[in-house]
Amino acid sequence: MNKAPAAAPIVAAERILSVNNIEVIYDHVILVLKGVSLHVPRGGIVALLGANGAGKTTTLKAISNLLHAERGEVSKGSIHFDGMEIHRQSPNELVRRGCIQVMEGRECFAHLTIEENLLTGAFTRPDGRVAIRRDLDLVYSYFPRIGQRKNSLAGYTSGGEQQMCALGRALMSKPKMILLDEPSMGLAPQIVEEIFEIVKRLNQQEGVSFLLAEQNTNMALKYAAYGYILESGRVVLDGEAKALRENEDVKEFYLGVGESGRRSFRNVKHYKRRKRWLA
Amino acid sequence: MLLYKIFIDPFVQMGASPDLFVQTLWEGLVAGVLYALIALGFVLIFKASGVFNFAQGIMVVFGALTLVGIYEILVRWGISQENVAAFLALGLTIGVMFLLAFAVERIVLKPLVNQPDIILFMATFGLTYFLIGFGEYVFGGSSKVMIADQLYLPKGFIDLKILGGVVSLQKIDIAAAVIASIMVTGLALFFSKTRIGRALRAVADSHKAALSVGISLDQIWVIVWFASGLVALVTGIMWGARSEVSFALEVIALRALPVLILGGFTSIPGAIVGGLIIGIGEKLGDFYWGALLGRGIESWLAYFIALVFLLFRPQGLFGEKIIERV
Amino acid sequence: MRAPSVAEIAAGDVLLAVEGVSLAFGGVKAVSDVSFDIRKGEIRAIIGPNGAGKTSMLNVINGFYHPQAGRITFKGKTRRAMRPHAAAAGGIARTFQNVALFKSMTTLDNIMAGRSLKMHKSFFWQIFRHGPALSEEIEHRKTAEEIIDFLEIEHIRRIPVGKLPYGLQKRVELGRALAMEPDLLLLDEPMAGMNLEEKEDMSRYILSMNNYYGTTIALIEHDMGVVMDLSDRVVVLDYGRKIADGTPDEVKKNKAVIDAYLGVAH
Amino acid sequence: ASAEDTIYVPLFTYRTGPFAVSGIPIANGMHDYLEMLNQRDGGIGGVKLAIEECETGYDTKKGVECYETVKDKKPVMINPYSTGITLQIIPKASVDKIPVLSMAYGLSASANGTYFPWIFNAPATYWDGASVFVRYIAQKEGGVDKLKGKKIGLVHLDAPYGKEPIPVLEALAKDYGFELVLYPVPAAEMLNQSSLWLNVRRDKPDWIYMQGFGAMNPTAVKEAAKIGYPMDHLIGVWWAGNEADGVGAEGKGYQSLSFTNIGTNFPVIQDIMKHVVSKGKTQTTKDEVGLNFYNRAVYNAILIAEGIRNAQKLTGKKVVTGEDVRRGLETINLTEARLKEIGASDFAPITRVTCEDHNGHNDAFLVQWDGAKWNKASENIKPITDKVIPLADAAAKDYAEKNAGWPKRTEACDKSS
Amino acid sequence: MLYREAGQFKTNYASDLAVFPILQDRMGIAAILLVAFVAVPYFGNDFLLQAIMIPFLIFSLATIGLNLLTGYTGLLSLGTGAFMGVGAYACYKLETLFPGVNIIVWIVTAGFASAAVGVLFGLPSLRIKGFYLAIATLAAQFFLQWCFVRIPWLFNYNTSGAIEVGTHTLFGIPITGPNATSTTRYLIALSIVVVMTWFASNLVHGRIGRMWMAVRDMDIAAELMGIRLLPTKLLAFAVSSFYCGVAGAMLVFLWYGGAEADVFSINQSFFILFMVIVGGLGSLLGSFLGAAFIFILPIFLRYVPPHVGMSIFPATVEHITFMITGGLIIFFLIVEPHGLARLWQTAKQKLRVWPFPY
Ligand SMILES: Nc1ncnc2c1ncn2[C@@H]1O[C@H](COP(=O)(O)OP(=O)(O)OP(=O)(O)O)[C@@H](O)[C@H]1O
Ligand SMILES: Nc1ncnc2c1ncn2[C@@H]1O[C@H](COP(=O)(O)OP(=O)(O)OP(=O)(O)O)[C@@H](O)[C@H]1O
Ligand SMILES: [Mg+2]
Ligand SMILES: [Mg+2]
Repeated sequence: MNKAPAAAPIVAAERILSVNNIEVIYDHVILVLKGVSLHVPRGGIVALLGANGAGKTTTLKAISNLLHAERGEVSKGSIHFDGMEIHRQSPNELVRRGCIQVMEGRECFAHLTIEENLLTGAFTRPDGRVAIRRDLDLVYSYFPRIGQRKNSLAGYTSGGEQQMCALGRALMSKPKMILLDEPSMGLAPQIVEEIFEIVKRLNQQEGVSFLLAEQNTNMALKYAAYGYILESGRVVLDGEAKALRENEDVKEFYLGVGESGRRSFRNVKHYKRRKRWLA
Repeated sequence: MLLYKIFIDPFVQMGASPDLFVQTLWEGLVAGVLYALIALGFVLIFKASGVFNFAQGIMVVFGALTLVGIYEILVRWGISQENVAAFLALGLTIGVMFLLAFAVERIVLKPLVNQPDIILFMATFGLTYFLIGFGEYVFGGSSKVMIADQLYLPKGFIDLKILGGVVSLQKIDIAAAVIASIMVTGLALFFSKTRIGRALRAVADSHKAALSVGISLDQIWVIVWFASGLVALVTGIMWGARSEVSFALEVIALRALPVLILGGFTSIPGAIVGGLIIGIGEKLGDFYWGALLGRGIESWLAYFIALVFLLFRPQGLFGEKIIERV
Repeated sequence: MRAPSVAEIAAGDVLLAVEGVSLAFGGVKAVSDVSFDIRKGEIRAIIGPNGAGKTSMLNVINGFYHPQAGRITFKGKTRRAMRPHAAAAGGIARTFQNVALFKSMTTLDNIMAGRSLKMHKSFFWQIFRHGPALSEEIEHRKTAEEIIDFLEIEHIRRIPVGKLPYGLQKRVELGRALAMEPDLLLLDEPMAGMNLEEKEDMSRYILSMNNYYGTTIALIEHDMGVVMDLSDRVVVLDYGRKIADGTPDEVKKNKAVIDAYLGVAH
Repeated sequence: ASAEDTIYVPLFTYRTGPFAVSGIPIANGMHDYLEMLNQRDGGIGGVKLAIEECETGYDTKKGVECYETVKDKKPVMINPYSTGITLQIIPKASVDKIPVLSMAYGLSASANGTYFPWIFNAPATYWDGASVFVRYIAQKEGGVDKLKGKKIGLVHLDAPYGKEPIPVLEALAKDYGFELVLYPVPAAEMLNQSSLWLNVRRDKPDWIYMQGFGAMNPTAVKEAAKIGYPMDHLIGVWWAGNEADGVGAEGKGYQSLSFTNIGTNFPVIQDIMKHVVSKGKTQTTKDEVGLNFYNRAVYNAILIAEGIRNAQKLTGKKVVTGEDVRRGLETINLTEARLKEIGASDFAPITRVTCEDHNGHNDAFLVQWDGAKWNKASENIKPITDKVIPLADAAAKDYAEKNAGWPKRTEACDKSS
Repeated sequence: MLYREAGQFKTNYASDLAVFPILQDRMGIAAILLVAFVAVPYFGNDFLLQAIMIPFLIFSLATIGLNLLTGYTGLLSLGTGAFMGVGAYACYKLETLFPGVNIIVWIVTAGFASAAVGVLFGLPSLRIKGFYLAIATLAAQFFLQWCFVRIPWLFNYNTSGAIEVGTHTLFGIPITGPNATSTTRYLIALSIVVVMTWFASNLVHGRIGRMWMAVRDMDIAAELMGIRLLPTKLLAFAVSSFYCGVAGAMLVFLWYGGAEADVFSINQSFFILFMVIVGGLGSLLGSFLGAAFIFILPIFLRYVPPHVGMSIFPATVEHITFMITGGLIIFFLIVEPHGLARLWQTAKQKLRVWPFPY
């Protein structure tokens, strides 16, 4: 089941990112990804879905090469970005090439102000102050809330503000591709909507590609063109977003719509256990 | 009686011989500057990586020994112009310090990215051990005389006949103060005005996040270790000129601890202000109150001074705020 | 939208009431003049846009922040500010927005740590770990195991929680709070970063707690589905001010709430 | 040669660490003299010496470790070369029956052979040294009575080594009516003495005795120069007279005690040059030979050799043990004639050790730094033995009493040769 | 699958709460104790006992002490040396003031003096955190060391300024002083260390240990859960200093047989800290491994070359020893930053899945 998706009509040349059958081990003994393959077309938005602990974050970190910092390593398989094998590239080289990750859990620099945080995002940019200034204002226009708090230390801002800060920081590097790890976490509903709109806008206007790890399946499948579902370190299902939305299992377990419309959280039954694709 | 000795007598003495008082102040100032130099080396590295660099002391020794060692070799090779040899040696030593920074980054720091501070602290201890062994192996254990004259460092003193006595200022101390101020200003500007400075603070905050935004830890670390290597070299020259160049210099690294903590681990100006407070505080304390307690109190006075300040500002005078949030 | 009457507080219906609480950090007004109450046995939601002051409100309630103005009445006792230890001893437990577990301890130890307040055997017995200390340990271990069973986290009992995926960490955190057997449980975005199924599980735990143990719950959450389904009453904050208070249906229709927070009517 | 027919002489040395500056010439001097005996005479009494260095780094912990390592190899004596290590070893060696030779360092009280049959600290104790200093300044001031009312400073390392001379100076201060002012230098503050010297500048002591070591000395001398203290009124103990300390030009006029002479112009030194240094059987460089500490270490090695030689004579055995050598050391009698025989006349002090007196309380003299090297600057001066010896005996008794169960001397006395 | 838990089910909480729930571990411990109590004293020579085992045990105890504070409670201390010194000097004073009482009693009692001093210098820990807290312990370090030199009462006005240990006996056998054999001293040290390790293990596996670790991992959360920070931290200071104090007393009375203030210098503090880090923060096993690594490795390196017939100058051996020790420390940190104890666990994990790689 875990072979590369045959159905996807993506020609290799159009792929900005392709991950081929990678395995990831933490601490030399814990095998977390057991052969994951996925592809992101240039200018596409791809969603990576899956339960807690399925390995979404790990996949993204494997791509952006941040695993090394957590004592994890890619032990098998290969990763290509923009036509280059990037397995041995340092994270900063990758950012320079245009692939940046927004990490889960708001990894802001607590002792830097919001504005300084945003500026660190522009670290690899060769273009001058003016362009950076312009993008800074752009970020503030996306997220007015952090515009108001731009001179406070990031460590003192609220959870949602930090999330916006992390996202804005990535935008500041003018990437070709963004690996977004749970962007909607902890954000108020209308901001979530806004974030996805921003994703769409960047994608359409600037041609930025996205790989999106999300729990908010609803949103993710609305904006993405293609989706992968990960379970226990394996891709168990993938397909066009539309097709996934129609899939009965996805409907039942990820979208919360059964035959009888939306379920209420009040009436969740204890016996309901998820059917596992891989048992 | 005791109260008199504590609260009155010292001030009477200060008034009675103002020249001694001024001299003590001056000594405190000089000591402060010298402490600040050592602390500066720590601050640079701490600022850039959150690493408390235990090896700073040995780097001071290593820098000074390398300088004198290379100088001796050059002279032996027949470079007769002493000053030329000295400055050539200085240049080569700077090169060695760069190599050291580079090697440390590659071999020690890079594999330890994103590890807890205390682990990196331990690694610098390993480095210390290695450098001690290596340094002694290469340079031997004998002491050397700092080539201060050859580097045009001033000698002798200026006697100021003021306040009914003599205040004597060593020229080398004046030079130390000047050089230290230039270095501190330069480094402070470099790290606050360039984008490297911001990146540095980012790295100190979180290695992982810094990596994720594309800050090159390799580059940053080589830069700061090189910078602190240079600071170590200057420190070595200054302290070496005051006594001798030997492994005994290593103990002075400890002098920097209270300064560092008082100033705040991450602040370049903090190092200098902390240095001055500690320097002046402990010289005055030891000079006017030391006899009461049976002398030798300088060894702990500095820590108590720093402790008192810290009780009011737990992050040091200029340290970064300790953020507590849930 | 009315403040609790003195009679209600006295009657003990109201477990906790905050009155006119204001909290500012330098120029930032995190909370300004907010009053609301939490009745015994209810699920009370606190919602609002990012940075509205919800977390700060919880911090005030359990004494981590001390408000500049206002007072807090908990279990009939009125104070200017709570103290963390007193709040915990009085029966307030909480979970945190950015998971604040004891990362290097195992799930079991985290939950056992939640019972620290309830364990009293002295240092002397502790060093022998026999007799009273051991029987106390065993007794509390039973409770901890019950919580573990309840939250269905048996399989991660002995794993250091720092290594767990985010969703499970949140669950362990809930377990740790439960271990304190609180009268009032403060939950700060317990379902952030969870998928639907996990949210459903979480909802189930919260409801059972509320139903079977009668635990009063204050809940911050951005998922409106969850909030509207679970809560009895909702208080809405915006820029530190209370802009609405009432049943989910009332709040949902409130114009100010729609403008400030919901965007579109749900 | 098999182990059977060698005599094992371990040398505790410190060629590493912060005090290596002093340790290196000492290690070389001891090694070279013994090696010279091996080369020239085939050892002592026809038995080769197995010389082995154990590196202590001047660290007590490593010193104790060295002791345990060499103990099993039947050493004929131990030269700890650190007061800290000596203090550790004194009780152990007395039980293990291994003599300890702490030449002019260590515990001053251990000069008493009745209480410390296994410990030797010839030719003079720190107490002797301090009293020589007092006698010298009395001469300079024009008589003992002139000391009355004078102020005398003691700049010392704040460690047992540095504190050794305090009791005797205190006693003398009481007797002669001078005031003693102490200036302790904590080990961590060796390089940082400016406030101490400001105190000196205020107190204006007439003379200063310095019980310093290593990097403490050059720093002190430079600071003294800075405050304009008359350099010839600053006098160091014999371990404060190392050329390599780098006292430099500022230190011109500074004086230090000594009991061995400087230079290469002695038959023993010439022999060492010929048989050892020029053959490259050493780590010593040529210009190191003849320096103050080197020569002193050669003297130390002479005592070792004499001890062994006497033991051979007393027992008639060739391969002697530690117990024999203890007897040998107790009968050391380096007379003028004997010194001449071994090529050390005018090089080393006349030394006599007896059963009761393991030290000799010998004379010392002053050497003065001329900015580049040391020169002899006084005649031999006697320690004030009538004060020092009773003090030492009392201290020895005190030591034995405080250490409940301290073994009584059971070893018989030999007649001094 | 050499090392396995499978099949070892626990049917009651008491056995599940045991420190070593797994049979293989229990057998291992029994074997180690057997070797330590029987084989080592029987086969070991003086060098092994005196220069390696006794100091190793003493440093292990001090390392456990510091580990309780730094590893379990997360409070960095650079004053271990001084706290050991307090124990040593307290024991010395007690022994000379009340010579009638058995010395072992005083060795243990000396810990209380150290604990009191520890609490005193632990007070600033409420306000000062992290590396900054080091200042309080550094103040302790330098101040106490100064006291050991400057207060003659502490060393009974000995002219040498050092303290010396006389002979004390237990059942007529000398256990301190030069007449005590290294075997007796070793056995006494071993017994004290075993008992105190057992106590420490009980503490860290129970309520108190959990409170310490909670404070270490997330002090705010701990406080909001009702754990009082100051008493918890002070208790850690007290217990930690107690252990260090006993270790200090043992160091003087069972190993050195005398000491000067310099023994308790800042270097000693760093030394112990490094044992804690290399062994593994928050691990009792790690305390032993760390002590062994930092203390025994250099000795081992120093004595290996001569024994394999290499003749190098001792000074050169020393230099190389330094370089190799430094290199190995860095190497092990890179292999496993969480210390030798974690390395051991990973190894066990590998054994568990053996012969598969994971
Ligand atoms: N540093 C680590 N060391 C050991 N195991 C780890 C580490 N990080 C993650 N894991 C394990 O890897 C698995 C996958 O984790 P990952 O964080 O990738 O999941 P996820 O899909 O992102 O989950 P979530 O939705 O909760 O964020 C989990 O079982 C986790 O326990
Ligand atoms: N300790 C503090 N120092 C300074 N400002 C603070 C502090 N705590 C909170 N704030 C500020 O107060 C405001 C309210 O923060 P709070 O965390 O309560 O928001 P929130 O409602 O929980 O938001 P979110 O939904 O994003 O978590 C924010 O603007 C935040 O930056
Ligand atoms: Mg994730
Ligand atoms: Mg919040």
